[in-house]
Amino acid sequence: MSDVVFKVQHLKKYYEINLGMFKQPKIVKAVDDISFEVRKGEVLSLVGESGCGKSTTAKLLLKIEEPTDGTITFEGQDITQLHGDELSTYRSKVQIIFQDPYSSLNPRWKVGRIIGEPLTLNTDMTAPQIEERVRYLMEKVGMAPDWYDRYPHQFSGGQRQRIGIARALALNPEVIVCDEPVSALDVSIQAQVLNLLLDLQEEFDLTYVFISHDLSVVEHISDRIVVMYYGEIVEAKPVDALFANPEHPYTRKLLSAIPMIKSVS
Amino acid sequence: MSNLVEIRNLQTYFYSDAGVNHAVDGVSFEIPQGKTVCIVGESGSGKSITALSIMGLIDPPGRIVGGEILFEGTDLLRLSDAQLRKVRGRDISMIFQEPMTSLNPSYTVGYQIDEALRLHQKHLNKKERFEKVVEALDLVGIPDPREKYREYPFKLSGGQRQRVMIAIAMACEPKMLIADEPTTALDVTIQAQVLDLMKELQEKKGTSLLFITHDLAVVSQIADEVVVMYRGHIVEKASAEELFNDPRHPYTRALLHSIPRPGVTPRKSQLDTVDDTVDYLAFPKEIR
Amino acid sequence: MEPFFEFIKQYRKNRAAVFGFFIALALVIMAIFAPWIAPYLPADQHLADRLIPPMWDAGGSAAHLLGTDDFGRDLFSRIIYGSRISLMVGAISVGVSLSFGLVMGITAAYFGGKVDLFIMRIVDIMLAIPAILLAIVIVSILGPSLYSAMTAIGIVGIPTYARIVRASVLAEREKEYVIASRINGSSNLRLMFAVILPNCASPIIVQATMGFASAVLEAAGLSFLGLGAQPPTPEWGAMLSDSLQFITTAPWMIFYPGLAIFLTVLGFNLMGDGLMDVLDPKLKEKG
Amino acid sequence: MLSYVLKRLLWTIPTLFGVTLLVFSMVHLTPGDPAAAILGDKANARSVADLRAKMGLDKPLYQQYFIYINHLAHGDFGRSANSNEEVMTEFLDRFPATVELSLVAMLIAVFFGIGAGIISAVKRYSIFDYGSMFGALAGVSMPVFWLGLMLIYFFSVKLGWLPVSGRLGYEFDIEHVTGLYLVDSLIAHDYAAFWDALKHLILPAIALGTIPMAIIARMTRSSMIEVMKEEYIKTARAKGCTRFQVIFIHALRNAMMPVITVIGLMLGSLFAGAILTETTFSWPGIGKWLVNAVYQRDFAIIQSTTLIIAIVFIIINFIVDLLYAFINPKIRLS
Repeated sequence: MSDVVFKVQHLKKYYEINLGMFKQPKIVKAVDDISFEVRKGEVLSLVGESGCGKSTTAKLLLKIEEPTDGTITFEGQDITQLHGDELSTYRSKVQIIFQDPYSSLNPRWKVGRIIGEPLTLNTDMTAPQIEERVRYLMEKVGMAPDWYDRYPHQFSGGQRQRIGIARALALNPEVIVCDEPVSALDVSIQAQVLNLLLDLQEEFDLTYVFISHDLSVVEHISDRIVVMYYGEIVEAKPVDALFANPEHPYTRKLLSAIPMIKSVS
Repeated sequence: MSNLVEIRNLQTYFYSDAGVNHAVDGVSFEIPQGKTVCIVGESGSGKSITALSIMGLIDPPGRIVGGEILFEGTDLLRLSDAQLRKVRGRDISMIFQEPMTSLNPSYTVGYQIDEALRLHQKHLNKKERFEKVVEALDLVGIPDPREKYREYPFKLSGGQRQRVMIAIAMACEPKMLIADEPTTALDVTIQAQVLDLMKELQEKKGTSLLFITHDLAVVSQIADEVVVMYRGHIVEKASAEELFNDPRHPYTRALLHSIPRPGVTPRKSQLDTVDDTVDYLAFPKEIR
Repeated sequence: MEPFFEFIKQYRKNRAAVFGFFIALALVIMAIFAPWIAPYLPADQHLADRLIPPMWDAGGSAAHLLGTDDFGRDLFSRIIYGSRISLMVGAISVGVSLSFGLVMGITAAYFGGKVDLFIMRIVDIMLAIPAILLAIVIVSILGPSLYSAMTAIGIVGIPTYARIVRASVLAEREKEYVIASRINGSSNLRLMFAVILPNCASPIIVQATMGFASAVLEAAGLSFLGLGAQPPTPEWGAMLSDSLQFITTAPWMIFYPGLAIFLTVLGFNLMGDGLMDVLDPKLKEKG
Repeated sequence: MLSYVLKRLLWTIPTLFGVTLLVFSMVHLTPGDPAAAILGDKANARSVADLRAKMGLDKPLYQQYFIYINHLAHGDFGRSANSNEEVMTEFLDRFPATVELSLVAMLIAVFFGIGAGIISAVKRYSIFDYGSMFGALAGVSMPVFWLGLMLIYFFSVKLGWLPVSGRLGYEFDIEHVTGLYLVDSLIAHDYAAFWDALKHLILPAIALGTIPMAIIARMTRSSMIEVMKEEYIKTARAKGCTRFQVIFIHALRNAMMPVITVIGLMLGSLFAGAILTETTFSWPGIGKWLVNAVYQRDFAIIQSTTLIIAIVFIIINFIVDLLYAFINPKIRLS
């Protein structure tokens, strides 16, 4: 119990799609009875192709969506039951980094306000205190603190992603859900962001739930991997075991499909 | 080994109020007969503009301001519009990144393949063309090609659409196919299938392939020759083997090492990065 | 660079839009300083000076720049004073349409489901009746007057704003920065007004500018039909309608008030068009 | 496709219902007693009460509404308070004139609007593009009635080329078949009358068509430009299509979809917009009649005209949606 942060049991999320008034609504099983654990300090990756349910799982963990069935407990507490202050505490412990560095930052807000929002809403800190903390966070993610008064559109994709990371760090969270955080970036920028994520994990003792379709990235950063396929978990293993000995046919197919640079020297 | 295409000192600039963007600035390389050349680079490197320049598809405010594109010895830049149109689709064809938007939603799949034949193989009659379209669909691995002829693009999956695009491009058996990030928008398993298909077709038909991508892993799987572009310039040009075993230009090296490689890159180690503060163009170009 | 200056820089590139801005500015100046600009009061009748042509025509006099009407009223002064009415009509109608449209659009988009369905049904019903006809119906209920016309035009505009607001709120609502704000505990009201709405401002501003133009146009139309401003109000549309019978004898009575309407509407439309280029990224053309 | 049609048809029901409710409540929203209003100031209480009973105003509102709907369902649109004629008869007398004017105006608008829009999009940033787009913005800003008056002044008063007002010279007499003079005169092989009807029609049609023409031109241009940026246009060019084939086979069809919707939306408002043009040109359509009804507070006329035009409008939009679905394979085949 001690080192398990998230315990997900028989989690289901179904969506109804209306096809017209004369037809039965179609039920899409985005997540269909999955169970897994996230342990403290690890990087757990959810991998799979588009529509496999990995992003839906992220939304459920963050309480952006409510499950159709099943439970998610965070440090022993059922998160579906959280309200008010408890919910607010939960929010500050579990944060997210989004995929799209463009739509994830409010274009009308300055960087300082974007990074400071979690603090404004969830703490009693005064404006100068918040500003100080935001500048500190900016430095931590490798941005010049004097960019405090700039707008998101003045930054490149990689820098924007750093802003998103600083925002996620603001409340000193325990877990960060990274929803395809590097897949919209150029490879060279990808490496910078991955390096940063690894640094921060060490420094702040973070746990990552890392969502990606890129197995090379996943292999590099993860401790354990959960492979999803059409809403279900087909295989969950430590990374070495998975790469060395993929059991499920889909995992094998996926592994053989990933383009990997043929060994150099 | 003869070269199908030779590009010499190509310059394509874009003009705007803010100034001139030297998108492609003095690029030279060759595409040998029946081989695959990959242009690799990050966004803004000018790789797609190079491809579009070869096709003659640069629109204002962009303009090809200098250089030569020799296709079997003829400079494409000196051809009239009408002459160039005969080359496009017949001798050189092209497929694009977005399979969801690169087919016209208003016409059937068959119509769109048939159109290429109508334009370039005027000796065929309707029935012969139909058979050829069905054959083309079959060739790219679309099941039930006769039924699929009448299908509209919105009914097909992304992978199938990209197959149809390939069928359009290959319909007239061109001497060269240009593929601009053809697999980037696809899921990995589909991506692998489409790559296999392209390789297979290339071998079968002896087509030269110019493959544009940002993904070095894909390059390593498909390329014979590699051209690395950075900010409108070629920084390194080598055979795939040479490039991956012995990258010489600092930019190429940084790019290669920024990608984690399972089994090679130590897990959770810091990756090499392309340094924003370094001007990689200042290094001597490694063109072998 | 601050967004505002960047905006000005972008806007200035569109010469037609700058021209539109100056027309609108001129209109505002005319309206504010009407008593100082206009040589006469709009209702002053000089029966001795009836139907005098504009000063540059044969028989014109310097005393009446644009000539006089059949009551000997100075046309130039009436047109100057008319700008006050047009500005008021535009502002009030847009105010009515915008405030109701905004609330309806936001409510529909934010709450979705049945609320959305209900509000959008009302919008559809209003749109099922062509605008001018609906305005006439409303005027017929309230009785012909300038105020009825303004109310009618305001009401008729509501569905357009409601739709635009709804569409842009819906588009913004799903963006990740909104989700980020929600995760950090933003309340519904904060999400709606502090987070989402500022990002929907562009299409709304564009619509309001163009809506101003069409409100002026519609009000002139209703007055022309005799359903809006009543004589002797110096409203441009009403002035035209008074002058129909003089088309052969005193065409200037028709020409200038109409030109005033046209230029005003054109000015605001040019401005709206320029704003659209700068503000609405979807319509903004990339090079 | 069939389910789409049915669905679309079902959707019109609540709209129709809402329009009747709106039109019905008109009388009751009017301040004061409608019966008293009709009878004027001098009426005594008794005659007002009689009229109230006759009009059914003494019954509860919902009953009045059902009575109203029932009448409508039987084709009874009420009688004019002033002429005591059936509203429907008076309406049908005048409506063909409005339809003829609107259709010709729309024809002009569609032909020149789409034409200018395509040329502008294809020859972007050219003199033609700037000129026609400024022209289109001017067109949108044009007070129709003023444009009409200016046209009358130049072409009729100054140049004397065209008649000042009306629909047909007094010397002509055309047998009413469709009510559209252009059609009726052709049916009767009376080419002189056709020519005269056309001369009467041309100015009002131009005036009425200006705004829609401007809107269609702008719409077509932006839609074409949007479509020309699509990847499938690049595909077509990469195939070796000529410019003509790219524009007319690949771009136009997709670009027309939003334009068609707009054209449908505008047809309805053209009928209504005709009111202003008709007043300017003394065109004997429903416009002048309706405006007079407003002066005279003849609610039966206003109610029914509104309702009928709304219904026509809804039907047109329904047809347009079907047309749209037909050219859009995604809807047609689902």
